[in-house]
Amino acid sequence: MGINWIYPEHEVVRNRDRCINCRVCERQCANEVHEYLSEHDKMVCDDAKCVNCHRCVSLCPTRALKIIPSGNTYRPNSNWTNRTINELYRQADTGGVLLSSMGCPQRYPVYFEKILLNASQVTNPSIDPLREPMESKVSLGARPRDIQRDENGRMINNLPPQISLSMPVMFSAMSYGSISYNAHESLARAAQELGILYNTGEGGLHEDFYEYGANTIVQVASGRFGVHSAYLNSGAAIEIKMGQGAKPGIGGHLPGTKIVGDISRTRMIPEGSDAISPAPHHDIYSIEDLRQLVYSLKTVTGHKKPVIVKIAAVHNVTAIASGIARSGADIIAIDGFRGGSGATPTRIRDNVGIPIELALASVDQRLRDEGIRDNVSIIVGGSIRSSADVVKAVALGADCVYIGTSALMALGCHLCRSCHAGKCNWGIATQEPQLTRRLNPDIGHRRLVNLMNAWRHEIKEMMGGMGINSIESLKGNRSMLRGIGLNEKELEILGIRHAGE
Amino acid sequence: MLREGQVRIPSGCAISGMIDKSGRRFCGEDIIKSIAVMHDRSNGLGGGFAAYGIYPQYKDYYALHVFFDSTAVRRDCEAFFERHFDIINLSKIPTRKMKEITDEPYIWRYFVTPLPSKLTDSQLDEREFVARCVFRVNTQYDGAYVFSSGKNMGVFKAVGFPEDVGRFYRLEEYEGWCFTAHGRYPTNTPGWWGGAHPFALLDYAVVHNGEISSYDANRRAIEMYGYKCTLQTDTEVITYIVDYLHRKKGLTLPEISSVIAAPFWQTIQRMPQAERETLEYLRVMFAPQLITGPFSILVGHEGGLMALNDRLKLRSMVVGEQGNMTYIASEEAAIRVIAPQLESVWAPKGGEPVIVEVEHGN
Amino acid sequence: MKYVIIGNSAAGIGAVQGIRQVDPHGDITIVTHEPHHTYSRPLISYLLQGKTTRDSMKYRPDDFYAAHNCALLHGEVTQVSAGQVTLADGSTLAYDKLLVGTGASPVVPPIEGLDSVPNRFTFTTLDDALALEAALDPSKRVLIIGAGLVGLKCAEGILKRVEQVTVADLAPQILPAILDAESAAQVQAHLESHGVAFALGQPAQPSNEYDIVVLAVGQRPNTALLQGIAQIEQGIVVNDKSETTAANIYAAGDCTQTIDIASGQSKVMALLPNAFLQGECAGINMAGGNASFGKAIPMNAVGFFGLHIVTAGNYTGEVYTAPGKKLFHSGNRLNGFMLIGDVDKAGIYTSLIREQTPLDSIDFALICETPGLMAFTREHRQKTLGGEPT
Amino acid sequence: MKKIYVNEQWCLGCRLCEYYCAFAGTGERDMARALAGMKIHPRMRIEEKDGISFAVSCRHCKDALCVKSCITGALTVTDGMVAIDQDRCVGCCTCVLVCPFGAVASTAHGVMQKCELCVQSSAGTPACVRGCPNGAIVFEERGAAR
Repeated sequence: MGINWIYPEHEVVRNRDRCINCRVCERQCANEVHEYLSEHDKMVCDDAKCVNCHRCVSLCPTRALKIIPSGNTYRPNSNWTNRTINELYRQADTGGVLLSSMGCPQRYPVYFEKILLNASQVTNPSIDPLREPMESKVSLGARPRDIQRDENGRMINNLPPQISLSMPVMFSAMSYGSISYNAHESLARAAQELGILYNTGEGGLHEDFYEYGANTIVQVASGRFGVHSAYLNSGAAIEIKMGQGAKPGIGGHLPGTKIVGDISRTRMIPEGSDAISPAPHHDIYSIEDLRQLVYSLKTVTGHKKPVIVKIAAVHNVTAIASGIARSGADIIAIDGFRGGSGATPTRIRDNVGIPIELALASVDQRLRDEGIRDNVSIIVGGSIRSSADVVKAVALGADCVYIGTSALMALGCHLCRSCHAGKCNWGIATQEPQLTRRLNPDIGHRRLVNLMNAWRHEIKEMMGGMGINSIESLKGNRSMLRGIGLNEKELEILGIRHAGE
Repeated sequence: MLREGQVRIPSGCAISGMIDKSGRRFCGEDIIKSIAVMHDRSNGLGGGFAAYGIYPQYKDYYALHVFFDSTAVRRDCEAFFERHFDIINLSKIPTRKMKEITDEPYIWRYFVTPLPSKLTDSQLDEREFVARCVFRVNTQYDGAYVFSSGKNMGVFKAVGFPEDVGRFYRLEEYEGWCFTAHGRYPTNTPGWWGGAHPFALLDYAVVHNGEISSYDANRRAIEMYGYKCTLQTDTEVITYIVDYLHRKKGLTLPEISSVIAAPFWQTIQRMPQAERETLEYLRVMFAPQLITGPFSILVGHEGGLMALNDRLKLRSMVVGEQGNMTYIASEEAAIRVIAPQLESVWAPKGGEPVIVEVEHGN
Repeated sequence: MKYVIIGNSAAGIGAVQGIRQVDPHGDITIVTHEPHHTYSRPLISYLLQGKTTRDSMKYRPDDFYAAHNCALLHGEVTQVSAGQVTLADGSTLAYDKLLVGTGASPVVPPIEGLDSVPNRFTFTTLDDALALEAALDPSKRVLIIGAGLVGLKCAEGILKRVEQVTVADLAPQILPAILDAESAAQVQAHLESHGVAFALGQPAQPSNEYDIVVLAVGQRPNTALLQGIAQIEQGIVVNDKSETTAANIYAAGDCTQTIDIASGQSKVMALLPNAFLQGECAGINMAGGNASFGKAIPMNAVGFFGLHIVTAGNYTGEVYTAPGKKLFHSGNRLNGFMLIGDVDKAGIYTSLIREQTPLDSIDFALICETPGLMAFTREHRQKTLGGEPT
Repeated sequence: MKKIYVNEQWCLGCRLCEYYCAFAGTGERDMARALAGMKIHPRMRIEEKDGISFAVSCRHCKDALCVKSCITGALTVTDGMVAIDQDRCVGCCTCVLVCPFGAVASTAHGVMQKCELCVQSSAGTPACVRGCPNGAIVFEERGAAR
């Protein structure tokens, strides 16, 4: 066996008093952590295989299982942490780039947690959403500068194509391939029921889901997988993916083992071939090239669909956003560095990009300063974890948010961050039929609908508390925000005052 | 303490307004009486009036009412006016010495018209030119503040109770076809004359009772269109929104009320198609101009007077009619005190505008 | 409508339930010569064994007759004629529709030496069982003549209550009607291990070694009432609607013979489930409904001292053999099976026979190994497990 | 009437239904205490082979052969549900012989048992349905009422 360089991170603890040897854990673990020894009538586990996805913990009918940090440690060192050391050993072993999944788990500031909301007291009344109308409806798209009237003085609807949403939340891009058919179906059905949109991601659109077109954003990424005229025309909007918060500057990579059957057909690439999206779009090396693609896509779709340009939040995001706002795009989506991914190089995930809160605040202000905020709507993503995050994002200036990780968590994701291994025990980030069937879209879509309904209720409660009864009066309403524990520079970028001021 | 413009100051208030739609001019005595009834709705930290039709002899000139903190700034400011306007007349605004009104600044009035060469060079229309000049003074001349800039109208305001402010400015000596008044109950201001209401830009003068919760959304949106919210008050931002929608975007007053106190989506869904489509369009097109939170406002302008409540009607507002006269006030008592006999009295619903157009030429 | 039902056992009860599904109001009279609430005849051995009680062995609850609005008349029908039956006391009962559910009676053949045993019983009715029970005593030695179901169940029922039980039969094996020799030997060994003695392959020899003899050599359908009125072979011949050849007269249960779909032959299949089903079918048709009892097959479920035996169909064709299991099939159909010991899910085999399921439509190799729905197609399961069952 | 239906597509073969079913009959509050060290005899049973699995329990047939065949009258249909009175059952296995689904089976103590939709439970929904993690077993109205 040689040298065992890395001790397991987690330990599966089985309470023998509670275990009834039902073997559910054994049957449910695709990583084969659990095993029943019939000759001893007892369950055993191999901690080294455990990814801490909690499938066994969640399904154990007697709560006989828990997973804890193994506690094994190198000699404590604030510089060389256990994680750093283990990663180094792993690379010395394999010579490879470290791969991870989901969003950045490192200890960077979470600005949403340093922003507090306002509420009405005395001088104006808070509004009870259970008794008064409370509007969460949002329209995304560009607004023209001027109204036009016909010869009778009636206003002409000169609005460019819009996306109408029941609430300012959408499901962000997650490709068919990186997640399962059932996960896609759950998202599509939930979006339809909720009156919001989901996003195909860069893997094309399975023919079964064309029926959800009115609730679908079809994505065009650098690999152009699954992109054709019918696809572009099938959705309610088109998104050009320039970047992703979890991996700014690089493209996607779906291993050939996941390119099977319908996925290969949907992506229009041969079975078993790796789906590698180039880092840049090779027809977009500058902003004017982007403008051409925007207009190409508008032409293909008869100027009936808004075009979204999605970028990762990087250092000069304001200037990039300004360019996009003048490119003919209708909507800018900005993905913060905590955004998720089905597979991303660890170093990039953990070191590239900036927090979405800062990117949003500066982009919103920059576009206003330039007088072009009406040219585009702004969608932000990159770890929107609760309705409070939504409210804060909207008050900072977002028109809408994207949720990816939160949506997957509603479907069962436990953030084990091993999507790239393809053995998702929750049936989400896998294509193995035995695993994908674990996600029943009847349940999945219901849980998504529940989550969004809960958030909508909470958003309305918070709005009502502020005396606001329509989401547009919250948008960019930064006086409703106060910082806590932030320095002057941070407050300046966020455009908010400190609590107590 | 921070004053208006340095911090956002909410306030409760009293408002009153009256208009003769025939254009007949009447003196300012009644509006003082009316607002005095609602003494308890103010706290002595601000009162003011807007009066329309008071300068018939100068009706083609912009009447600039200006506060100066010092003679020095007045001289600088006048130099600015000289560079941009032809000043037809200038004078101190007549006031009456009163123990209730103290710390008054220098209060001057200028009747002006833009210098044709400057106006042509600016490539702006005349009103925009005037508005920009007002912004420049108010943002760049510390200690100078233009608080009234319309034609044939004027704003008179001060720190004090409104009835005292009316006497101070000798309002009873003016005659106009429309007056509005405001008594202020700010919750955290030391009292600054410029911060009193009405707030006016060109001929738009707004008095407002309420505290809008959409303030910063409205402010940040309107600032993108060249406005500078120097006071951080609701009335200021509402005035700019009205100016923007009416003067710059060409919306009618009913359309404006459908923007700033938009019907709820659920109400719109039940409407006939044509009406529904118009309202849907307005809500999307002018979403940032929706005002939420309590307000009752009176918008005076050269064409008449509009009264509007927020869509939930979170502030009181009563309308009375008698002959050609329409009276609007926070309380019915403030109407009855000057017009005990009324043909009709009602409280408009939230979001339902009351629009009185004046017949000019009478 | 007037209905008369002769017999108060499974066939008669089935007929009442059948009639009431169609006709809630017609007059129903059940005539029985037994002075008991309806009870289950197969339970008499369990009664002696103490596994049930007089009360628990009632085939239907106490309120059955009231709930089904029918009259129970204790008496013996002596004559059936068109439109009426005559009772032993000379009274008559008019009927529009008549069901004959007279059952079967034990055969009592002449056997040498029988007279030497002081207590002689048959073992069919509750009265038989009560009479036998009265004679039981731990000192008694019992000879049971007949190693069929009745004889062996009787043996099990009384074994613990007497000194010794010997079962005799001319045949060389037990349960010759339902088991082959190999399986029979297995069951016999099990019975012997519990203390039952056997004297097989020879004429029974009753003698004064025995205190009690129980005659269980077979049954004969009670057909006398319809003699000369309807067609009778071994039993009363009925069609799949339970109609006899006589107008308005139906018959069901042990007194009849009908088509066994497993073999295609008309035969007496004297077993309680068939009696009920046939009676119910008759009842529905008597009341003007339309029912068919076309899926009759011989089948048996029986257990001795915890060893279960279930069999069905007939034993022709190729044989699949596994420990405790024999499946007989030919022509793409399952003909019959016998299971000893593990009888779990046996009904899946039974349904293959009853439904005449083509074996190439299922995974026959799998189902031989394990009876289960797994051997069927997903579509079939979709219907059975996800749809409305019939 | 609400019945248990099986969506084979979503069955994971985890067998939680079997354990929740077995637990439901015990009257214990804690499954660990109720089932530790025991061989379970669930009324709902999983069939599993080559990645296919599904749960089987009584279908509550309209024309229930088991009820009609029962020699004791222990099996009855009440409000569309096939119930068994274990006090009357003598364990003859006739119901096993006729049930086309294999849904009736022996208990440890000789008499028969079958799914009775947990009607005794106050939960309103059968234990297997509540215990199924993937909606493979549902309790609902389906098809035309018969």
